[in-house]
Amino acid sequence: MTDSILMFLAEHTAVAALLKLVLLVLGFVMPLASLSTWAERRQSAMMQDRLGPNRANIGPVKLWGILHFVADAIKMMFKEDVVPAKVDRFLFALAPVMAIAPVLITFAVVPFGPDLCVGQVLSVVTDPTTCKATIPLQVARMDVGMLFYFALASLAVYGTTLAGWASYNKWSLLGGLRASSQMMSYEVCMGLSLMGAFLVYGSLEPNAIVTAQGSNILNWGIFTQPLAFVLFFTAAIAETKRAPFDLPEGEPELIGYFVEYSGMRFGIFFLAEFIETIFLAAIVTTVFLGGWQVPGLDSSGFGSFHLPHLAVVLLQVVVWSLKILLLCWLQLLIRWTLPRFRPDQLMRLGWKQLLPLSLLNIIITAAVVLWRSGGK
Amino acid sequence: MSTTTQSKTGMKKLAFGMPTPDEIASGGVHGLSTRPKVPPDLMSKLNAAELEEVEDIELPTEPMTINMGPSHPATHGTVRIVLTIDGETVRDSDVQVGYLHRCFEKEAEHATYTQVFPYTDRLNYVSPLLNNVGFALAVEKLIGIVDRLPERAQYIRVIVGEISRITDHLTCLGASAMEVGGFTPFLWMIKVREWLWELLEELTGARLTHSYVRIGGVSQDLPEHFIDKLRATLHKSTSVLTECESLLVKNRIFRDRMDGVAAISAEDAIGLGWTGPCLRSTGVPYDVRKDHPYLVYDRFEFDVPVGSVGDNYDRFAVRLEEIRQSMRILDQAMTQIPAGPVLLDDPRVAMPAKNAVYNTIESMIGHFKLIIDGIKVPAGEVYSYTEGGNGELGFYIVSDGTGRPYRCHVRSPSFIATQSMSKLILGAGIADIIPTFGMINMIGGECDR
Amino acid sequence: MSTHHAPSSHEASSSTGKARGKVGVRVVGRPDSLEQRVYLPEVIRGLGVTAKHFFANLFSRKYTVTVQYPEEKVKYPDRNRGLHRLMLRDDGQVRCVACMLCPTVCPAHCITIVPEETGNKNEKRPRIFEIDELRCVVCGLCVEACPCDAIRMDSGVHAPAVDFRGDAIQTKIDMLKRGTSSVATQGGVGHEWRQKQPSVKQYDPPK
Amino acid sequence: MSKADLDKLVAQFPQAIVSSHSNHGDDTAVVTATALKDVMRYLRDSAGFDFLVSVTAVDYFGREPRFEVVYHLRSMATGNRLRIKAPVHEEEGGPSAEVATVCDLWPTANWQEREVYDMFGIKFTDHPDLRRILMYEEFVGHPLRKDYPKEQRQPLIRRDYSLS
Amino acid sequence: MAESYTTRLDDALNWARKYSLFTYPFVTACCGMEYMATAGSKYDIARFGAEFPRFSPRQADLLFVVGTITERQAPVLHRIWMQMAEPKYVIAFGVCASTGGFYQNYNTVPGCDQVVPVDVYIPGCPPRPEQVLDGLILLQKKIAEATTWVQRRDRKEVELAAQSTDGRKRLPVVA
Repeated sequence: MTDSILMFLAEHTAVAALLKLVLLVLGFVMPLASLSTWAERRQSAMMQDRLGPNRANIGPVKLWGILHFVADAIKMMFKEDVVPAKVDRFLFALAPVMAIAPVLITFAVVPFGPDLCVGQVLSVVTDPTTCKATIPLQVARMDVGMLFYFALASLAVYGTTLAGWASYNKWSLLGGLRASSQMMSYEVCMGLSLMGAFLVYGSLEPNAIVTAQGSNILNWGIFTQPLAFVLFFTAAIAETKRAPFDLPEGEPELIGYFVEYSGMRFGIFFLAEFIETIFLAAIVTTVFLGGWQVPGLDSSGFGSFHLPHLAVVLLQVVVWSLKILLLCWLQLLIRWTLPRFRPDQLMRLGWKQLLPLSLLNIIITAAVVLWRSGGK
Repeated sequence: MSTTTQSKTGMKKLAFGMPTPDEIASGGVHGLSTRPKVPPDLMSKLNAAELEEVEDIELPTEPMTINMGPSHPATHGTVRIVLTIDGETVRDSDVQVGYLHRCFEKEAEHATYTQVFPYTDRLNYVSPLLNNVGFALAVEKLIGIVDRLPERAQYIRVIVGEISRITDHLTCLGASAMEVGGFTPFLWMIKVREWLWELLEELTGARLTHSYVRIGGVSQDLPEHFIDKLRATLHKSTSVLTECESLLVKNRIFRDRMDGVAAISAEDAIGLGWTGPCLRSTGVPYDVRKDHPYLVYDRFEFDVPVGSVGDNYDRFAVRLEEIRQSMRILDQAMTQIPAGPVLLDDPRVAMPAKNAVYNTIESMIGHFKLIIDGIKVPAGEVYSYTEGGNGELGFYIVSDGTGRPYRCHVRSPSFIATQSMSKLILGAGIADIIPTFGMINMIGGECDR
Repeated sequence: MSTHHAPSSHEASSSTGKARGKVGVRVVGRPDSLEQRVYLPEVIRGLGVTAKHFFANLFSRKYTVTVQYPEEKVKYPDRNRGLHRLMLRDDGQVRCVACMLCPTVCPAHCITIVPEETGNKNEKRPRIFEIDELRCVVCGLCVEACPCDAIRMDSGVHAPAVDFRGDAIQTKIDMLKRGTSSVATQGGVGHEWRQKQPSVKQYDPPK
Repeated sequence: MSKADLDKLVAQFPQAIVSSHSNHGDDTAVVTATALKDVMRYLRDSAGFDFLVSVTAVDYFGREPRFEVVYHLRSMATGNRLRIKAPVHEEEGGPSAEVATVCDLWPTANWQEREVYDMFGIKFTDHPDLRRILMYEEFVGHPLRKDYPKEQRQPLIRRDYSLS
Repeated sequence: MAESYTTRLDDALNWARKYSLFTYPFVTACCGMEYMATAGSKYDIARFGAEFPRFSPRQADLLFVVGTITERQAPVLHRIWMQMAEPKYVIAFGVCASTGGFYQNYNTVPGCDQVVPVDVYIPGCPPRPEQVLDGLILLQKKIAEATTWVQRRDRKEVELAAQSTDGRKRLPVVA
């Protein structure tokens, strides 16, 4: 029964992709994004020696304050949706969608697990290439995966810029301008810093990069490309517009490009930011932390300790989630520790410091790759 | 650039969809009619090189007038800054204060000298006890009892004043840290402030608006174990301060935000009437506590921290160091404090003891006279100055011999410092306004009075 | 931080008699090292400090200072100025003799007293004694001014938040409920009243 | 601070100084409003009083001249202080109804003089930007004058929410 | 039947609104120091889900009027209240915001309820954080009991009229 369903899915990739997308987005990303709003509140509270939200209750159930984000969501949905006079109504409505859609779409290229061998889920699989049919645990596997990501990520900038422009508010316009200049500048650096990893692993396809990293932890991107890891992580945080790069928002300065948005439209911007952090964590995991790879775990199990295929896959998916959680935690830690940059300093950092460094990284990587391949 | 100039220079090459200069001038384009007009005198403010640059560019940029405040998250008090910006560069600004004008001076004319104390609490509401002390010293100077103040009262005034100074600087530093994005150090500093407030509450009965000092001394003696608790609290606070320092002073991002921003020379600062930490940041070691030692400040050893550049970082570091120096003063004051009365024993200024009021008719009559008529202060005028949280806090009091001040003027350091904001932020970015404003530490109550 | 003592030019004597002391000047440092210049080491150190707080608070609440207010309460110090209360005589009558000192001294004019005759021609008593807590600035001058220990603010409770402006008015009855008898013929039991009168009605905040 | 400075000033401007005293240790010189600018310039440039501490005014209602503008000066070098007072009449056009600004000598006087103008209605000639500072433009009258009632409000908006 | 559904929905909504109060701190004066203290680590207003200060009135639910409102400030406050999206609540924080306190003079508004409708008044000058939290709990209680915003306003006036005869002194309700 299970096998036939899996077989059906392996054959009808479109259905499978839809299913995976639903699973990934509704089952993982959205809950995690909502939870991370809670985590942010609780974690920042812990860092600041306080307790954070803990009082919302349904009857005796309090769940350490998790219910607060439920309350936030319900409240926002039913809050009055103010559309100020003189705004460009179409763009004003379009902007939140433009902000959230690209980030959700880009999850399509993120591999969240190895290929599932259809028909052998309960037995030990030593060589996954011998499977007769596989379901990749990745929504869309395309050769230009990372380029796809960059293309879509650069679309996200329209959301913020449009929001700033359409709001008919000078502060939001300034915020939108800051956002567009910041995101465009840092995209360059992001792309270039990943170039080294592409050279090392010889592919643009995320799953191929993960597979190439293998279960040997020393072969992971963070060790083969340590400089690129720091550069990419920095640039990508800048791309998510979170502190210390939250200039478009810059709470005490500009208040943000979404200053005129209320209710759920604001909620979407709010959520998009958190989804972006998760997505950033997913990309960093894929390229630098071995994706779904578990140290020492091959497709047959830990060395001579064999595990059924399903257990291996599950373990890998769980470890993948844990890596993402860790990175989200790290981002929150950074967000609540560091002060904010100034726009000109941000540009200086991006163009004059990160960009040359990432070029240097490419040159060094290329030289090493050339040397190791014996000049062939 | 004014719109007329645009059409004169004949810039035809406009991007698609951009309004033409004529349209801008007539306001005919949809959505542009409410655009603020460029201040006509802006052209005269640009120098020749900038003017050329403006005329050379292909796409015309229009300076934008934008309102910062009066309800803006970064303005400590309430202030409105009308900015003319070009991109994010401030070309011109008009700082408007007065949103918190609560008429202290008028209220003081209608209150007895004792009733003024609650009002002084709310002048610089971050360090109320320093204002209390300043006002009390002014009235005492006018009555002529400054030299007869009980020694213990003088020490207590020093102690509470320095605690207040610490809380003032903590709030200022914490708030500026928050405004550049460091929310965590802000809350840690507020935590320390909370410890100090708890101590002050034990002593005075209120957390923030203490109304503790009285003419001729202070209203209550130190409670039991106050000194020990203060010692312990200061000890705890030091470690938190060190942590905050490691997050801010040594952090490159924070330094980038503060270093070299809004620097000012000592001459300019003196011309602008700066005092306190702001003046000291420019390297002038002027501190009223050293310059004109009131109370018992001449008995303590402490240094006056000064800066070298006069930028925001110096103002930050001077305040941070002043917290340490205040702790040093507190240490010495706690060991030196003698026993004795805390209120001058003079029926003309000090209320009689409660027991005496309850049981003797003379005290009862004196009590009634003091409450209903107030303290009779001899006619005359006096200017007395102390070191407040933000600088020289002066009270100019004119008395006509009755129990109420005829005129009570406050020389408020923040008011005087705030007027230099326009000068400081000229040419800076919008992002620089916030730390600059934070380090000027404009406190609405004191600035607008 | 480097310290140097600048040559003091401030040695003239002031007219108040106290000599202007030599100014010990300390130039604040501008720490600047390579480590700081490259951002990363200090950033990581900063993260370490906050992470330390995070884990310490997560596992042992080591630094956490939060008081969960409606459930946990901090005891206010004895001198705390809270809600007003009117003290009682031995016979349970209000001590106030309507001498009008407290309305006179109150800078906010929040006290209303309407006196009435008691039958004893030497003194009066308040028929209405009301304090508008929404006007009271908690300065404590009324307590200081009271010549017969009738009004105090040491009830140890704070004024409750209200949703009608009128609810904030404390009437004579309200304040008498919180009052205790003053055992002295004129004075009071002093600041230890709390120990002697444990059964003070505590304000119960809304849950 | 230092009586010598005051004596020197009196000797320098015998006509301009109306009176002087040193009560409570505050050296004070009363200067005619017309001569104020010269005295201030001399004090700043020649006598070393380079720091203008504060500018304020007092309304002696019922007395002629009605107002007194009060300046406090300090010397950064010696720490000496000096108070200069200039009597000002109320009526416009009368003798010394206005007083010259000292903004050009000390930039700090700018806002303080605006405040005096706002609160007392005393005009400062040649002031670059004499507007109200603490009160709003629509405000009529000068609140710190003794004849302005303390509680006379001049609201800017209608208040119709008192019901709730 | 339909009514019971709407009641359930209202309950859920009110529950959500109660625990998700984004505040707009209209901080003008001294009370701001106690506002900081309330938001600070010791009292931690975040426990009630009210820690997000949204400095855009569009996104705020709760307007904290913290400190003295002067005549010059009153139009600003009114405008900010107008910009807020429904449902919106107002807390007058401290005596200056509630009644003007001891500032009874030419430039202070005697209570911000002359400019915006106020739901909860917090006494104290400035209020202790405990008092602020009391006020917040009271507001939460009011939100939980309310059916809709408009009905709540009406009910308040009815109650006010009914209670004005119970012998206790009431402030005049008409300006």
